[in-house]
Order: sequence, then C-alpha cells, then structure tokens
Amino acid sequence: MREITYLEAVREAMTQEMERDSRVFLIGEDVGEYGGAFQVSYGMLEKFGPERILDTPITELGLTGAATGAALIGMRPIAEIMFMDFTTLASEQLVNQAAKLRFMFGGNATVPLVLRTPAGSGTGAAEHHSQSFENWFVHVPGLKVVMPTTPYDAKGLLIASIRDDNPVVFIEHKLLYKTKGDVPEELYEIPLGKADIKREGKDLTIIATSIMVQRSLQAAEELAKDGIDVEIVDPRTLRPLDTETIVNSVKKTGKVLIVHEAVKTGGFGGELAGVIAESEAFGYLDAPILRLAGREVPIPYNRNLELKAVPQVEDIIQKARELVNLRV
Amino acid sequence: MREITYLEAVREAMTQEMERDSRVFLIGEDVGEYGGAFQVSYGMLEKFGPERILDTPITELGLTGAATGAALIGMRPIAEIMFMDFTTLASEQLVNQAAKLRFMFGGNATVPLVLRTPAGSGTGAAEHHSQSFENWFVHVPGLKVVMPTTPYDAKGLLIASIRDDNPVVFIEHKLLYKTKGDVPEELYEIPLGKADIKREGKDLTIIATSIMVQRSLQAAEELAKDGIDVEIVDPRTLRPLDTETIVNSVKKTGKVLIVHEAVKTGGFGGELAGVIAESEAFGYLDAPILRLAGREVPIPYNRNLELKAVPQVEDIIQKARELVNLRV
Amino acid sequence: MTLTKEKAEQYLLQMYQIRAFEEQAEKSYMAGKIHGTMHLSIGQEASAVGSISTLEPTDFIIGHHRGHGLCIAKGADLNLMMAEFYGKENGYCRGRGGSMHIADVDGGNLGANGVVGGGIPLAVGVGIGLKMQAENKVLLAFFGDGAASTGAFHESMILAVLYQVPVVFICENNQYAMSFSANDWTTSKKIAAHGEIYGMPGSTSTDGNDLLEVQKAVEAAVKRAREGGGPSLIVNDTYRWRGHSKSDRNRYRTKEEIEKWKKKDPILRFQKQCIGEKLLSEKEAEKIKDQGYADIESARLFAEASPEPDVAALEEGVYAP
Amino acid sequence: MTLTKEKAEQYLLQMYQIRAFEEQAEKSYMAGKIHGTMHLSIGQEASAVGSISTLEPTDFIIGHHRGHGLCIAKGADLNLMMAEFYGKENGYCRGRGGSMHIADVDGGNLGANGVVGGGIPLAVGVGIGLKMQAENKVLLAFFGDGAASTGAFHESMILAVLYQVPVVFICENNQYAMSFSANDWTTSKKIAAHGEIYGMPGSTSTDGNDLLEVQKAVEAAVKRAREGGGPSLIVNDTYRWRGHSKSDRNRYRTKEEIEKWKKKDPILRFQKQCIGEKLLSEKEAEKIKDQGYADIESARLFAEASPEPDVAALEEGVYAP
Ligand SMILES: Cc1ncc(C[n+]2csc(CCOP(=O)(O)OP(=O)(O)O)c2C)c(N)n1
Ligand SMILES: Cc1ncc(C[n+]2csc(CCOP(=O)(O)OP(=O)(O)O)c2C)c(N)n1
Ligand SMILES: [Mg+2]
Ligand SMILES: [Mg+2]
Repeated sequence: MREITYLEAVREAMTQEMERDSRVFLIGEDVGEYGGAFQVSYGMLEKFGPERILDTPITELGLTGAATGAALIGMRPIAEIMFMDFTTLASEQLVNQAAKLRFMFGGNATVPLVLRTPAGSGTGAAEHHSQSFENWFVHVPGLKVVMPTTPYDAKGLLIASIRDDNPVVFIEHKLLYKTKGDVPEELYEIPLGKADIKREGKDLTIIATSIMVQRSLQAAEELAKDGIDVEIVDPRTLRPLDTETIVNSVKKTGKVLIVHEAVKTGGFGGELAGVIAESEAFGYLDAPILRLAGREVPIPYNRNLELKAVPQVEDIIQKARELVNLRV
Repeated sequence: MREITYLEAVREAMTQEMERDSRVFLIGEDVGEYGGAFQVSYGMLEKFGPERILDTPITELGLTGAATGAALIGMRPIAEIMFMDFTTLASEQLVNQAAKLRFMFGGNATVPLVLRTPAGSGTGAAEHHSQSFENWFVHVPGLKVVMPTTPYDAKGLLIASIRDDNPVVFIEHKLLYKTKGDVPEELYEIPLGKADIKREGKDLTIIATSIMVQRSLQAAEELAKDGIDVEIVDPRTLRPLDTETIVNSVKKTGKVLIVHEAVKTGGFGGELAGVIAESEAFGYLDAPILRLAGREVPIPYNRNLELKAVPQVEDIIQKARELVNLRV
Repeated sequence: MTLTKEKAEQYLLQMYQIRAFEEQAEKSYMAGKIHGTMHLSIGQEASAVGSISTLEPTDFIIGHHRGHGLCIAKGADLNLMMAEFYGKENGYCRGRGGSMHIADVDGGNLGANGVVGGGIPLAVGVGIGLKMQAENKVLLAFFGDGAASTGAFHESMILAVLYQVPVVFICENNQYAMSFSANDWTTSKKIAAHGEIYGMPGSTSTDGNDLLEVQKAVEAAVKRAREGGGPSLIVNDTYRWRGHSKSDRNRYRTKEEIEKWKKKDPILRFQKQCIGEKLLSEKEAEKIKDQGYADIESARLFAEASPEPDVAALEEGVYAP
Repeated sequence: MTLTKEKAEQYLLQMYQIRAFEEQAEKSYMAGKIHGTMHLSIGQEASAVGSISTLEPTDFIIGHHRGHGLCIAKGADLNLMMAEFYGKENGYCRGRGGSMHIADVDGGNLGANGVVGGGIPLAVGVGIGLKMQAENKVLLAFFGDGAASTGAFHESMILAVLYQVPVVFICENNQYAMSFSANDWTTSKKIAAHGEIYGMPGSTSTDGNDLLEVQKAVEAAVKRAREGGGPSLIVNDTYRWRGHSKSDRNRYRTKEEIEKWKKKDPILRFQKQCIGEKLLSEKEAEKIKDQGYADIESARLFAEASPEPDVAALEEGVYAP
C-alpha cells in the first residue's frame, strides 16, 4: 500500500470529503494561501477556492461559532484552531453552543462540526503553543473527542468525524505530522468509539494516546528484549470511549500503565484509571494502576526541559519495568 | 459561635481582607450597585467605593485579564465570573496568562489573583448557567483550585486564597449560598491543600466535593441507621490535593466512593480514582473504586430532569449500599 | 412596506401576545409553577415585531436570553412555547431548554441563548451557510446592548463583513445590561457608529419603541442582505420595564425613569397610530388585545395540562445517532 | 522632545542593536543552535524605539510575540536577553520562556506573549493597578494588526476607557497577520478610528518607519496618560521584512512589495535625518552601527557560554511559595 504522512492523510481526508460532499468546507486562520501553520491545508485553496476554504482573521471564538452556526443549518464545516492552546479562546462556542444545541433544543438540532487542532509539545514553541487539553473536551457531553496516532487512523477517523452528525474535536499531534504509514487511496471510515490494539502482549497493558502510542511501541520493543511482553491499547476515540477493549486487555494482563502527554493531574489518565478501577477488571489487577503523563509544569522553552516535561521512551520503559515488579 | 450563611462568609472574607490590605479589590460584572447576581458583594460598593469595587460590562476575558495584569504589578484582585459556565470565555487569560506568567518568566513574577465563581445546578437556570468545570482548572499547573463546602470553610479558605501569592480559582456553589454555619468574626486562614474529614467512619470512605459533601453527610445519617459507618473526606482544595488524608482514609476503610456534581466522564473523580489506584491504598482496597457524579448530559431546565442529572442524597445512599456489598 | 389593515391587526396582536405572555410568565413564576429564572421583554415589543415583520417565513432569526417576544414575532406556536416555559415534554425543546433556550429550528427560530453574545458568532455561521446554500434567505440576529461589549461581538462583526453574510444584526438597546447602564458605558451609544467602521454602511439606530420606524430600518437592511449587499447593524433603542430577572432589586435606576419610559409604551403607541390612520377602530383594537390575552390563557391551559418529561429519557438527545 | 546628539546616538544604537539581534537570531537558528520558532521585527525598529523612547525608566511596557525590539528599546540587558533566546539558565526567564516570552518585570518589561491579543487585557489590569498605586507611571501596550481583530482587543478597549487607565495602546501594523493582509480586512485600516469611538480622543496613526513621528504621537499620549487623561490608541504603520516565522513561505505577498518597503528602511531613514541635521557625522553613524553589531556579538558569546538549565529543577517556579 501507498505510504503517506499523517499530515497528508489529514489533508487527503478533508480533500476527498470536500469533493464528495459540497456541504463540507474548511474555516480557520491562514488555512488558505499560507496552507495552515503546519501546511496541512496546503493546495486546498487552489482546488476549492475561497468560497470553501475560508481564511479568517484571528478570531478563535468567532470562527468556532461561525462553524457551529453553519452546521446548525445543514453545512458540515471543519474548523481549524491553529494550536490547541487557543481552544481556550474558542471553548465558549464549542462547549456551551456546539455541544449543547441539540440537547437544549430537545433533540431538534444537528451540529455536524469538526474542530481540528494540533496539540502537544516538542517543537520548542514553549508555554503558549504546546498544550494538550483533550480531557477538557472529554468532560463535555455532546462532544466527541478523537486523537489519531497513525496516518491510517488519521484519515479514517477524520472521514468518520466529518460524516458524524455530532461536533467532534479532532486532535492532531505536531510531531506526528511528518510520520509515515500505509494509507489507502480510497475513502474509508474508522468508526468513532472503537479502540485499536496497536500491539498484542500478555504481561502488561499500556493504554496510550496520540504520540505516546508511538513512544510506547518503541518502549515495547526494548522491553521485549527483557522478555516483557506489552500490549498497547490506543483508544483513538476518547469520547465515547471503548471501555470494553480496555477492560478486556486489563483482565488479560492484570497490569496497566496509562501514558499520555497532557499534564497528569486532572488529565484523561484519571478517567482511564477511574473506568478501570470501577470495572470488572478491578478484580484482575495484580498491581496498582500507574499513570505516566506530563509533569506539573507549563511546557518550557529550553529543549532539555521541554523533553523532560512529557514522557519519553525511556520513561515509559522505566515505568513499565517498575510496574512489572509491583505486586499487591 | 455566631451563625452566618455561606454567602455572608464569602462577603465577610472579602470585606475584612479589603479593610486589612489596600491592595485587595473586587472586579466583576454587576458586583457594585446590583451586589452581584447572587448578592454576594451587596453593600461593598457603599463601603469601598467604585475605586475598589469595579463594575465591568460583559467582558469575561477582559476582566480576567485585567485582574491578572493588576496582580502582576502587586495588587491582589478578586475577580468574579458571574457563572462558572462563563469561565469558558475567561480561560485563555486564566490558563495561558495567570497560571503561567510566573513559570514562563523564570520565577520572576507573582500573580496573587483570586477568581471567584459559582458553579452547580439546582436553580432551574438550565444548560448555560449550571456547569461545574473544576477539573479543567485542576488540570492546569500554576493554578490552585478551592471548593468550599461550609460557611466556616468558605471564609477561611477565601482569606487564605486572597493571601496566597498564586492564582486561585475559588468555586462557590449557588445552592450553598443560603446554608448556615458557625463562623468566627475574626480573620482566620484555612491552609490551602489541607483536606477535612467531615465525618469519621470505618466502613467506607466517601470523598465528596462542594454540595456533595452536604448530601453525603445526609446520606451517612441514613446509612448509619443500617449500621453502615461512613467516613467523609472533603478535599476542600482540589489542587494541590491532600493525597495523604485521602490515602489514609481509604487504607482505613478499604472502600471508597467518590461523589461530585460535575459530569462523571473526564471529571475530578477520575483524578481521585487515579490517585488512589496508584497509591499504597490500592493494596488495601477490597472493592472497586466507585464514582457517582453528574450524568452525561448538559443540565436540563425541567426540574425533575435537573434533579436527576446530578447525584441526590438517595443516589448516594444507594451507591454506598452497593459498595458495601461489593467484594473483590 | 405599506401598513394594511391586515398587517396592523397582525402586529398589534403579536405585540399583545408578547405582553400577555410575559405577564403570564411572571404570574406563573409568582405562583411557584415555574422554577428557575426568566427575562421579560415587556416594553420592547415593537423591536421584536417591527424587526421580524420584515422576514419571509423561510427566513431565520437567532435570539438572546430575553427572547420570548422574538419567538412570538417569528410565529411560534404559543402552546408549544408556553409548554417549554413550563418545562413540559411537549414544549419546543421537550422541557430541556426552558425560557432561555426556546428554539424551533424548522420554523426558522435558531434559538434563544443563555450566554450573552453567544448567538452572535452562530449568526455569522448561519450567514455563511445561507450564502453557500444560495436560496436568498436572510437571518436577523438579535442581542442586547450588553452583548455589544463582548469579544464575540467584535470578532463576529469582522467576520460578517469579511464574508458579506446575509445577516442583519439587531442590537436591542434597552439601556441596561443588568445594572450596567448604557450611559455609563462609552461605547453603547456608539454601537451603530462601530457598525460603519466595521464596514457595514447604513448601520443606524432607531426609536425602538416605534414599530414602523424599526420596520423601515430593518426592511432596508434585509433587502440589502437578500440582494447580496452584506450585513448591517441596527440598534433599536428601547427599555425593559421589569427588572433584569427575578433576582433584580432595581437599585440602579429610579422609579421616575421607569415611569417615563412606560409613557412610551410601544403597543399603545402603535395602536394609536393605527386608530389615527383609521386602519383600526378603538373597538377593533380592544378586541385584538383581548384576543392576545386569550391566546396566552389557552397556551397556559395547554402547558399546565401537558405532561412532564420522563426522567428515564434524561440522556436522550445529547448525541445524534 | 527635541532631538539631541545624545538621544540621536542612543536611538540609532538601539535600532542597530535590534537589527543585529534579529539577524543573529536568524543565523543562530539556521546554524541549528536554536530550537523552536521566532518572529523577527526587522523593518519595524522605529516603532519600538520611537515609542519606548518616550518613557521614564520606571514606566512599563507589555509586548507581543514579535517582541525582541521592544525589549531592547526598554533597555534590556542584551546578554540576558540573548541567553534567554538560547534557552539558557541565566537568561531573563531561566530559559523557560524563550523568544516569545522574554520579560523583565523588575525592569518594567512585563513580557512578550505567545497568544495574539493575550497581552491586551493584561495591560488594562496593569493600568488599573498603576492608577491605584498613584505613582504616575504609565504603560505602553504593544500588539499587532492581527491582534486588533480579537475579542480581547475589543473588551480591553472598553474597559480601558471605562477605568481611564494610564495606558497607551500601540498597534504595530506591519500589514499582515501571518498571511492575513490588513488590506483584505476591512477593519485594520480603521483601527485608529475605532479608538475614537471607544472613547479615546486623539487616537491616531503614524508613519511607523519614521522614528520622530512615532515619538511625537506617543509622547503626547504618554503625557495625557500620566496626567490622568486616560488611554490612547496609536497605530504605527510599518512592515516586517522577514517571513512571519520560520514556517513562512511568503506565498501571500510579492518580492516587489518587500523590496518597496525595504527602501523605507527606518534605520537608514533616521540615520540620514541625523546626518542631515548635523547631529551625527557619517562616520559617527558608522561607528554606532558597528557598536550595535558588536554588542550583539558579545551577547551571543555570553549566551553560548552560558549554562543549560538543570533538568532536575524543572518544577521550580510554577508556584510562588
Ligand atoms: C457571557 C455572559 N456573561 C454574563 C451573563 C449574565 N447575564 C445575563 S443577561 C446579562 C445582561 C445582558 O445585557 P444585555 O445584553 O443588554 O441584554 P438585556 O438583559 O438588557 O436584554 C448578564 C450580565 C451571561 N448570561 N453571559
Ligand atoms: C490567539 C492566537 N491565535 C493564533 C496565533 C498564531 N499566530 C501567531 S502570530 C500570528 C499573527 C499575528 O499577527 P499580528 O498581530 O499582526 O502580529 P505580527 O505577527 O504581524 O507582528 C498568528 C495568527 C496565536 N499566537 N494566538
Ligand atoms: Mg440591555
Ligand atoms: Mg501584523
């Protein structure tokens, strides 16, 4: 199969859906001529024209609301927020409006909106351009939250998100943009709410999201050399969560390590721990549930500090080793 | 000791601190003549004048930033956001600026800001005036998050928050405003980061926040009749969290039920579950960790639906009974 | 638009229905039948009816928290509306939304909004969608003077002008945002001037208690929007007679001021105009008023007899299938 | 302010330091010594130096993401600044902030900001605090043309006027917000007109490449602010020569346009003025230029020799004790 990058997969999903469905359009800052801050929409302006590739001034709240309003009357907008850090400016429209309009109107409204945004650190862009807020939006009924890890997942999940009749927060990772993988040329959907077991194993379950799936896979290779056989579950969709796959994996291995980049405290890892600790998997646990996640700091500028602020492959290896040796 | 309401306790803390320290001021929508939407600041305009009671137009982002800027040069502002739902509009300044300025500037800045806001449902105000976002802010290093339950705690914690040199999100509950309790007239601080055991018990630990502490206390009375002896831990400060008190209680009882009003998924209950499941208390658990929290819906208008959307006393009783009968 | 007898009757009836709805809302609340809060638009009826009378039935409105009058002017079914106000299952939003969220998407009412300024960005998007759908529909987007201070307003004006959306933004300036006076606040009186600068030629303000003046201004803006001429901003100057909501103690204004504005009652004013121009007789007007109140009384009966939502269905309607 | 020889030397030196700093920044980046992105203000030096030259040392500035020039004009220690740019422990922010967050609170520089418009609400609050502290200090608050479209801008202007804060808001209109052209966007060219409507009399725009014109406008505004006359809004029209950041491919503008603006180099222009008015000789100017570049070269050496932060100290400085 053809290899393309994660970034190209996102672009291809948008492009093919726009070709297929005239109600789909893209709105965001510098998504036109500039091609988006990360070049995700590069070339789309030439293809679709300014009527369907809407460049906006710096108006995160306004453009998110605009996308929501268009969705409310039957369009299928994709809004881009240039950095996830700036969803702090957009959250009123996303959380109070897009997420709630349907319920608030007694089920008589549909908001088929996708809000795409890149999260994560590692680019040296410091405190205001590196955050991961997925758990904020997981906390909001009415939203779906998707975090693709591979180019294949990115395309299939984005197509499914665009076709979904609900507002979807689609979180990309800057450091994944240039990673490559096999991606079919044709359109395909990966259903929202379906986890993927990225590696089968029997000694230990790692539940990881976004770039931490890749780092966990690398860690697993190392751990395998020591005879530690890691299973890696990638929820892919954080809301709704595929609890079943997670619970089954934990039942099988009896040990679980949760890994994400966002700050540990108040993060999605807590939700995962909660889901496991209240499930039937609890009885199968033979060690505490460990979480490895972002440190309790804003993302610093200095490269060494920045690396230290979020889990790296070595940290995962170390934590997994620790877990393997733990017993209740 | 003198009894006053929770609302009066909040007002008294602000008033006494403003009398004591000329750097303290209040800024918010309708906090002046109107007295605030809930009359919390009623009378303060007459006492302190418009130079220190700053009425603003509807500018959640602007006023939060203004408070932050004033704090940066040595003032000690208290900003009021009329409903916690509207912190969605303020979060950029709170999360990107107030929380990060100190770290970002290498430790060379101090932001002694208190952002007060009422959360919670039960007033029939529907989807846009009933939300509880505490876990959003717990997720942000640089912020402290406080949720007082009693008038006594409200006063002591607010005074400590005002005197704290960090930005503190101080979350009140609308339904608690009229509840009464003993409150000393003099100034006193309750240290941030110290949980309170609101009831001692041996069979089961309930960790509850805000109004759920009151409901849990009522539930505990009922459960006591059946011989179920509940311990109730009120973290009071959610960030930084008093993990020690929580872990010790769970070690003692071996069973834990987490109760909060905010939506369950992605909520603070997950964090608590994570903290317990990764701690030494894990080995002492003889049942899964249960969470009882807000349902996966926006808060509806209809009174019966609204009641059903968040835990009530009966729900706590039922869940506690369920837990008592659970075994691994 | 020339005022015909038929139109005169319709407008007067709608204004009386609004007045009656609000009075009933207040009574129901006082009687403990309603839980929660509400925002009454008594005194502002001409702004709602004058503005919305310029629309075709297939056009849209989007409202704000003080939105009962807008719903009625858009032709809401009074029974469903009152049932929603009562939080009943057969209300417009199945009792989920209540006073602050009444909507009828199929009927072109895209909803009231509990967030001040919350509807303005949505309006831009509706405008973008309408333009793409190319059916020559327009949207009236309502908000208060308080909303004009929000960042949402500013960003939306810029986007609306940039995309030349078929939207008329209508600021119902009732002089206060809760206790915050439009006069204290240096920008309020200049909202229309802002409109010009954003790039909406013809932005203007009206005597919002004069139905025909409102209608004339909005009509021109709607025409322009429909013909592809882009958005406009119109400020209707009016006054709310009641407190902001049930929590209001009216400390920030004087009784005299309220009395002064009551003398400018938009309903009586329009009624007098119609009688003066011989479009209606005193008696006809009286009958219309009675009709308005009777309509609301029957809506009340409908609402009170309507079933409560089933609590077991709480989680319905959060997600589309 | 009359231009003395001493002042002329100081301004020219600062502008050359800025130019040299930016060129060095670019070189260091190209050489792989810097990780991350940066925003260069080459071409905008007169706006920074002209504006900030009106301040007393005890006054404040607050900047934006393209803020190197502002720091230097506020008298930053070039070594500490370059060390911060290199992410070193003895940089202004201990390497935690980097290019986009350089600050020196004690020196009156309240920091650059990575969020467009992020500094504007802060500025209002600083103004509130300064007014309460009653020491007659003022603040210059800088932001770009792009920031003027944000809700933060609108809300802040309203609050600034309401509280009559001693703040001069300075919009550095460099014609683009990334690729978004000020000319596309109907409000940008009218930013100063907005200022008037918000209630800031004397809001004006300048030829931002003319140091003395900028200085004159800002000086008047600073005086007014210091005397309790409230805030002002000034727009300095200028141009960034470089791309927006390292990711920019310059697709949205022509080489000719860039060349045209390069001919309006604010440094050469000021230098010529000084020489023309016999305040400086060609040779003196040349020496100042060399001095500017030499200062930056020694800052580079300082930065490169400086220690990296200790990763064990990562969690320091998040909370005040
Ligand atoms: C964003 C936001 N902030 C605050 C409130 C609380 N609130 C409700 S209505 C209101 C005043 C609104 O004033 P205006 O826009 O003039 O409308 P009016 O009530 O006068 O009709 C306020 C502050 C809110 N609902 N939303
Ligand atoms: C709120 C926000 N949105 C988007 C960005 C990404 N971004 C960084 S600079 C910039 C353009 C800013 O334009 P302007 O204010 O004119 O300043 P300039 O870069 O031209 O100096 C954008 C969109 C950001 N940093 N913050
Ligand atoms: Mg008003
Ligand atoms: Mg610019």
